Amino acid sequence: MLWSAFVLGFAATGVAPQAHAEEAPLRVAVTLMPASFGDPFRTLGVPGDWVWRQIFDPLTESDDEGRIVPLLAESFENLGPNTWRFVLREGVRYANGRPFNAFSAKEVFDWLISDEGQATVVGWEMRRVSKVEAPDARTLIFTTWEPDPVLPNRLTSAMMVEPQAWREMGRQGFSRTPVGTGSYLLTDWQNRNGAVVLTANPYAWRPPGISRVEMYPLRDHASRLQAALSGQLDIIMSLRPEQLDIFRSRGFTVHADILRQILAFAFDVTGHPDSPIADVRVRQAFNHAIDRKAISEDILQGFAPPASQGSAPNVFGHNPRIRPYPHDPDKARELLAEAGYPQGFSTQVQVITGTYPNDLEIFAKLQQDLAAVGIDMAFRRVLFSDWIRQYFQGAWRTELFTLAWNTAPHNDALRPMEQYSCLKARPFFCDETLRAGLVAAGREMDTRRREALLHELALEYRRRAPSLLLLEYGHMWVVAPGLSGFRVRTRAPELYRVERVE
Amino acid sequence: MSGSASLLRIRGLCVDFPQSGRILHNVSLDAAEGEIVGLVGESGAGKTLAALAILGLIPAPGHVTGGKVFIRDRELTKLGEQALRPLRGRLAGFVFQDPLKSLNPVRRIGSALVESAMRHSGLSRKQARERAMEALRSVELANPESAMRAYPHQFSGGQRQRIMIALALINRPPLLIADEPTTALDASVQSRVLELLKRRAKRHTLLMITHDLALAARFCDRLYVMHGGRVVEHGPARELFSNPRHEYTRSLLDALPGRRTTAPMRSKHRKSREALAAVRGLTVRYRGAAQAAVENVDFAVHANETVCLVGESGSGKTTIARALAGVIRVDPEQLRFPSLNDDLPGAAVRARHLQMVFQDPYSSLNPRWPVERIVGEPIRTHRLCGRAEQKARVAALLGRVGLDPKQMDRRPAAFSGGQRQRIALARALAMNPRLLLADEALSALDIRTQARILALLRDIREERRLALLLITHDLALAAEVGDRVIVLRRGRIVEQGPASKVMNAPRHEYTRELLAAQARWRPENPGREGVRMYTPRL
Amino acid sequence: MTVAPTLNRVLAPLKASPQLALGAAALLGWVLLLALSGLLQTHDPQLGDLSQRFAPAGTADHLLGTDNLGRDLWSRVLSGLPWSVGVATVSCTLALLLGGTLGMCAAQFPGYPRNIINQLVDATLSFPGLVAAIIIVTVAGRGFWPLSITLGLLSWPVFARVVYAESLRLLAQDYVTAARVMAVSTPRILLGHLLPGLRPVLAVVFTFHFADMLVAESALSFLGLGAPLGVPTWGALLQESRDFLIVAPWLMVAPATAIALLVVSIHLLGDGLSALDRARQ
Amino acid sequence: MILSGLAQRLARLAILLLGVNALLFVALGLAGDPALMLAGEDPTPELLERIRAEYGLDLPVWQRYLVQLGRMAQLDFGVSIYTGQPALSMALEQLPGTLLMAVLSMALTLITAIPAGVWIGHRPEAASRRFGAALTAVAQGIPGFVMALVLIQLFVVRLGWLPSLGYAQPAAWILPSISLGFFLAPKLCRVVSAGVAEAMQEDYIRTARANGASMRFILWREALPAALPAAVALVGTQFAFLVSGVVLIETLFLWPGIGLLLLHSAQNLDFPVLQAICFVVALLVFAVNNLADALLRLIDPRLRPATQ
Repeated sequence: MLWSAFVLGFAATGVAPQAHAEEAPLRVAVTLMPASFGDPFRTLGVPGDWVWRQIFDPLTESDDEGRIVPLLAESFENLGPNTWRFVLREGVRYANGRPFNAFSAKEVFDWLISDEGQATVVGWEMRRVSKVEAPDARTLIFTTWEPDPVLPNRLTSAMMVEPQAWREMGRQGFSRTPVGTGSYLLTDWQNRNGAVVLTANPYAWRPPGISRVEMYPLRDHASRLQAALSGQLDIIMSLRPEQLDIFRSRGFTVHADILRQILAFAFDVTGHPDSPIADVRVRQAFNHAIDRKAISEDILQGFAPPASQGSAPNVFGHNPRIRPYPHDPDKARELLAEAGYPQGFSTQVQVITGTYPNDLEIFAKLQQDLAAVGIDMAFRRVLFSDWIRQYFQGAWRTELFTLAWNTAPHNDALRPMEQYSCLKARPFFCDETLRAGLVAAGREMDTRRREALLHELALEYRRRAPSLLLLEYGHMWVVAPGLSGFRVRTRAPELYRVERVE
Repeated sequence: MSGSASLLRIRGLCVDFPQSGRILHNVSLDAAEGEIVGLVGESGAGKTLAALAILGLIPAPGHVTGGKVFIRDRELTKLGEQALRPLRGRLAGFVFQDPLKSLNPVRRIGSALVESAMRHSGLSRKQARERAMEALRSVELANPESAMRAYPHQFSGGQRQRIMIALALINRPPLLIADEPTTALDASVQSRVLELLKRRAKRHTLLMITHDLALAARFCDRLYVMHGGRVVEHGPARELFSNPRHEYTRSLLDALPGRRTTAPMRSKHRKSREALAAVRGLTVRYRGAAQAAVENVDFAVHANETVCLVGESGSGKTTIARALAGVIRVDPEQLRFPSLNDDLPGAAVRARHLQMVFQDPYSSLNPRWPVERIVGEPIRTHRLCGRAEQKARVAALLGRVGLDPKQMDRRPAAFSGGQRQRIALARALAMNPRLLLADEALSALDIRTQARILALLRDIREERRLALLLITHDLALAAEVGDRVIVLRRGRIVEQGPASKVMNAPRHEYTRELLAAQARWRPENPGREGVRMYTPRL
Repeated sequence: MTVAPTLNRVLAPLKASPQLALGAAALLGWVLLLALSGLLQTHDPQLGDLSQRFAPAGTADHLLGTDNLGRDLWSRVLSGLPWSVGVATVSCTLALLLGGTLGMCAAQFPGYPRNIINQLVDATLSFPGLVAAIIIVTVAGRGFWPLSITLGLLSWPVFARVVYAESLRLLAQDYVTAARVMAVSTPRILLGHLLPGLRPVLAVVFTFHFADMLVAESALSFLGLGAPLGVPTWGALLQESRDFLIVAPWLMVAPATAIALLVVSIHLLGDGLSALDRARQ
Repeated sequence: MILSGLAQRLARLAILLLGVNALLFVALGLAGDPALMLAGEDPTPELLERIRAEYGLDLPVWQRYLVQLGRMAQLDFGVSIYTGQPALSMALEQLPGTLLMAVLSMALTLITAIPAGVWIGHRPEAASRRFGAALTAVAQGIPGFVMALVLIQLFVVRLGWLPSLGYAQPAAWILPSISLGFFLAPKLCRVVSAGVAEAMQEDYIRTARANGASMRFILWREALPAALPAAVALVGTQFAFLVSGVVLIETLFLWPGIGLLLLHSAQNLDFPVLQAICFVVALLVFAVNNLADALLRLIDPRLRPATQ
């Protein structure tokens, strides 16, 4: 009886109308908050982009087809192998009212190429830039040490912070109260529901349709599902295929896109030279043993196609002529026998769970497929923090580990290839014969020649099978009824476009 | 009986408990206005139950199955709980045995008194406060104002019992029921509380429940003797005491110290000068205690003698016993065993020299062990005989203390308190000690059992030429059995000497006080006027 | 001794307390289930049939239904039992040995040993066990032994405190004093008087603690910090089920019920034991 | 006496914090070179050296430990490895949520468990009370986090009545506090009922009855106050356990509090934040224990130092 009185009491207060009837906020569930809060230079891509792209804008962005297009710039062109000119948009202001122009942008880039800036991830991206000049308020000239064909791509992650606030508050202070040119202004990093609160930037050059946004960092699929079911969310990012029907039945619109990442396990060849995986035939056998099509269709309901190479189809340098390894257990067994392991062997893989949809199902299926050709693969779960330590130290405890081929944010096939190469300070896969091609592709300024080089490299990589390729990343999200205009670019939701419709 | 009208009438009262059947059989009792009526019997006789039944206070599963209770001709037994509740405390007030347990430890004295007064008399809080103060003054409690704000644990036992009396009397009931009101108190306090009760009883009828026949005989006008849930005999106190008709009453009287039919305890064997244990300047201070538990105590126990260590609770008796037994470590200079070769005996040597019997018969035997193992423990520990003989040895010991050796595979729970003390005695005897320490070994027992165990002790000490150090709070017992008496007070010896001398011509004031307190209730001259008969010589 | 009296001695308390009898019966059921868990599994708990995903409970061939990989839930719940019970057993035993020894030491040796042990007990008990467990397991890694040892090391004060208090009480009993007067050696007193005296209390505490450890294990597994990947402990099953709250509610119901039933049966036994202990005194 | 008691408790707190601190320090050492973590991908040797010098990582282990202890004595727990924010302020930011949940569930626990305990303890042998007691025993057997899952399934997923995210709306308080109530309420109920049942057997209840007190009065004014010290002591000693529950319930209800931060920091091996969390939690438990002790002294006069 008392329990029910308690419940009723609270229910009553819950139902009571709020004193200040405000416009209902747009409630968006994402997976994580950026670790560095509002400091957009410490990490790249998701999860930072979830928030940063609401409050900051870069000079360029990539469109739906993967082309790099201007954003805060109006146009850009290549003046020579080592020089780029950007013409900036007029009339843009920061959220504190100060104007955005070439001078403020130069200040940001100068910091990024400074010693301090070079220690940041985004600054490191700018390492080929030798100097940035602003001859007038609209023009920005980049000079590079060596040819950098993907400089506009790199600029997609260089957020234009307000340089004076950045200077005055220091990195740490700025990270709590960031100021940018984005459509929203960050007002609270954590409200009582744990959400980041964004309100419309009064000076926004792209004013938002809904002036208030609550962004919920909800780590795992279960949390997002649960919160969605409790009716507290309008847009939910990163769902699992089997959850979609629930949302369809509740009137949500379901969206899906293919991300520019490839789910794969890397072989630590450098660290395990005496292991079977040091033999290319064994690595190929792995790739032949698994049934990507079944995984894609049965487990992911077709939302993530089988991967053929380290890049997805809408990425520059993707080679459309390469097909995924066919599922051929006989061939796999044959290769294993040739390599001297007719009875198979056992091995281990470190995986991070809970980030990729249906990862556990995929792993279970992989285990079965590999067992069928005699490879006994044990899955060891690691925390991301543990994984990143091993990654930084270049010392892997197991022969295989999770490593996505990630073309974000450049949208260029070269970047992940460099990961799988001797160019890395602590490489796990180092084939000297590939070095020349990689270096050439990194400097080739002619687009068509560069594409050809990348196609060639993709073929080389396929032959050497440095990883067990699985699927192209699928990404599913849902939008509540009554909302329109929402779209995702580069995995970042464009919230300013969302509007309520009756 | 002074012939005044009957206040309390109980007729044919029967009480049943579902599990144990009938506990009270056909109890009838009368108490006239202003009379003091005693209800006497050993524990378990049903005295308390009979008193509780008067106002329907029998604990839960029990219930009245027959008989009637009247107070001032009002029949109470036919009233329900609702009707009885307002009468409780108003028709009769209760004083219970243990004042510490009978007062709620987390409530202030004042609140208990005031609530009780308000409940019955419809007084305002202020009036009730006045009434409570008055009640506290009437029980001669010093500083009633601050007592109202205090909690029970802040008072001494005697003060608490006064508060209980105040609580019982606050609604001015005609009947006061006192259930063993002084049993939990020290002798000196006892007499003062009794005197208070007696003074209060002039305005009330008093029903006094006690196991102490001697006290009842002196205190009460009339006595009812209960045994096994029945009233076996009743009559005027003096008459009943001098001329008991029922066999049970007689056996109770015969077990009284000084009237026991058993021969005295003093040994027939020649006293010897051989000291078995000598205590010299013994001082024990417990960690964190402000005062020493025992300070500068000197005495010796010689072969073949019975020494009684007498004192009230907290006087350091048990500490001395424990020091002697080696349970508490003391400076070897302070404790010697001259008859042993070594001044500082090893534990095993000491153990064979000196053994101990404890007060609480329930905690002195391991409840998980069968008797054979308990009595055999010293035999096994010291390999006193072979494994094969052990059983026979235990059987012999049990036989000696008057138990059936066939019961040796039973556990202690199967035995009564007296039997357990016999088992404990058998265990102590297994070591064949020369000195036996009995720490209040008789005080937890009923008076008749006490007498029997005392007789057994006497026989055994004669037979084995044991020296006995008897620790007790009971002066009468000490006078009866001791060769020498040592009187302790707050850890110091105030007086020691031959029993007859200490008892008949006490030199120390404290001893006189103790003797006086006890003598007031000695049975020689029963009767009400006896209260003022003994004047201690100063 | 013949069988009948022994049997009688075992059965007598069961007859006296229906609660204890019920608890013992339930426990017997669990022990049987544990012993036969291999035999009773109708399917391989790790191998699923992807064509049989999310078969609801009661489906022919799948008593409790199947999960997202088409694995048989009944078999998975069963195969999780030995792991959970094993962790609880090891951690409880470790806590018992450690806490019991230290508790007895604290009671037997006043002064510094007692102070140090008691301070340690109080300090450990005043820190949330789960918080400590999360941190230690994160660092020490997952797996049967790290988890069991962590839980044991974090929970010994529970035993130490009870053993200390009970030992103090027992050591103050006159029969222990009598034994000292009889010059019985300290080890003999500890073994002969103290240990048997502690047994009833230890049985009660062990029982309840066992239940606590089961819950702790499942809580940690639920947080993803207990069992390694792929071991279908109940906590892990519960965590997995959260992804399918709507699609397959049976995935949550089965392990939740299993945990609750097991813990309740153990509590029943513990209540029975403590009632028995109280009745004895 | 109070003072020495407090000193003893402070000493105990210090032992605890030192223990936790040492543990985390060792853990940090086991987890590998922190400089590599701080330096990011493919660092140059010079950069590593610079970071080591900056964070004092080039010192010998014992010196590093002492330096860290000294910093902590000034409440400087360093910055989070993961976010770069000051660790202590990260922990403190989460405190209000945790406190709210603790207070809510404690209130719920008290207003349910005490009346229920009194009701059962009054006449434990009666059939209805036995049923109540059995229900309590079963409730005690259901782990709080399992209960939370069931409640979510029922009220959030099936019925859609209540939210299960955060604590901005009071409606979102209901399920978490009920779930967390399961950690303590059944235990408290049993302690109260046992205490009341025991008190009802005491002599002073007989005194009260003999003075004509009504059953209601006896239960609430005589038996309950006598049973209350045990209940308060339980709440005091079990608060640490309740905090364990908070971690689970916060995780389940996505309640932004210390528990959620703890779990995330553990997953990120973010040792400075873990240190700060342990510090805050230990202090919280310390405060509640002392509060319970003070309360205990207030309601049980026997525990107060003698004034006379």
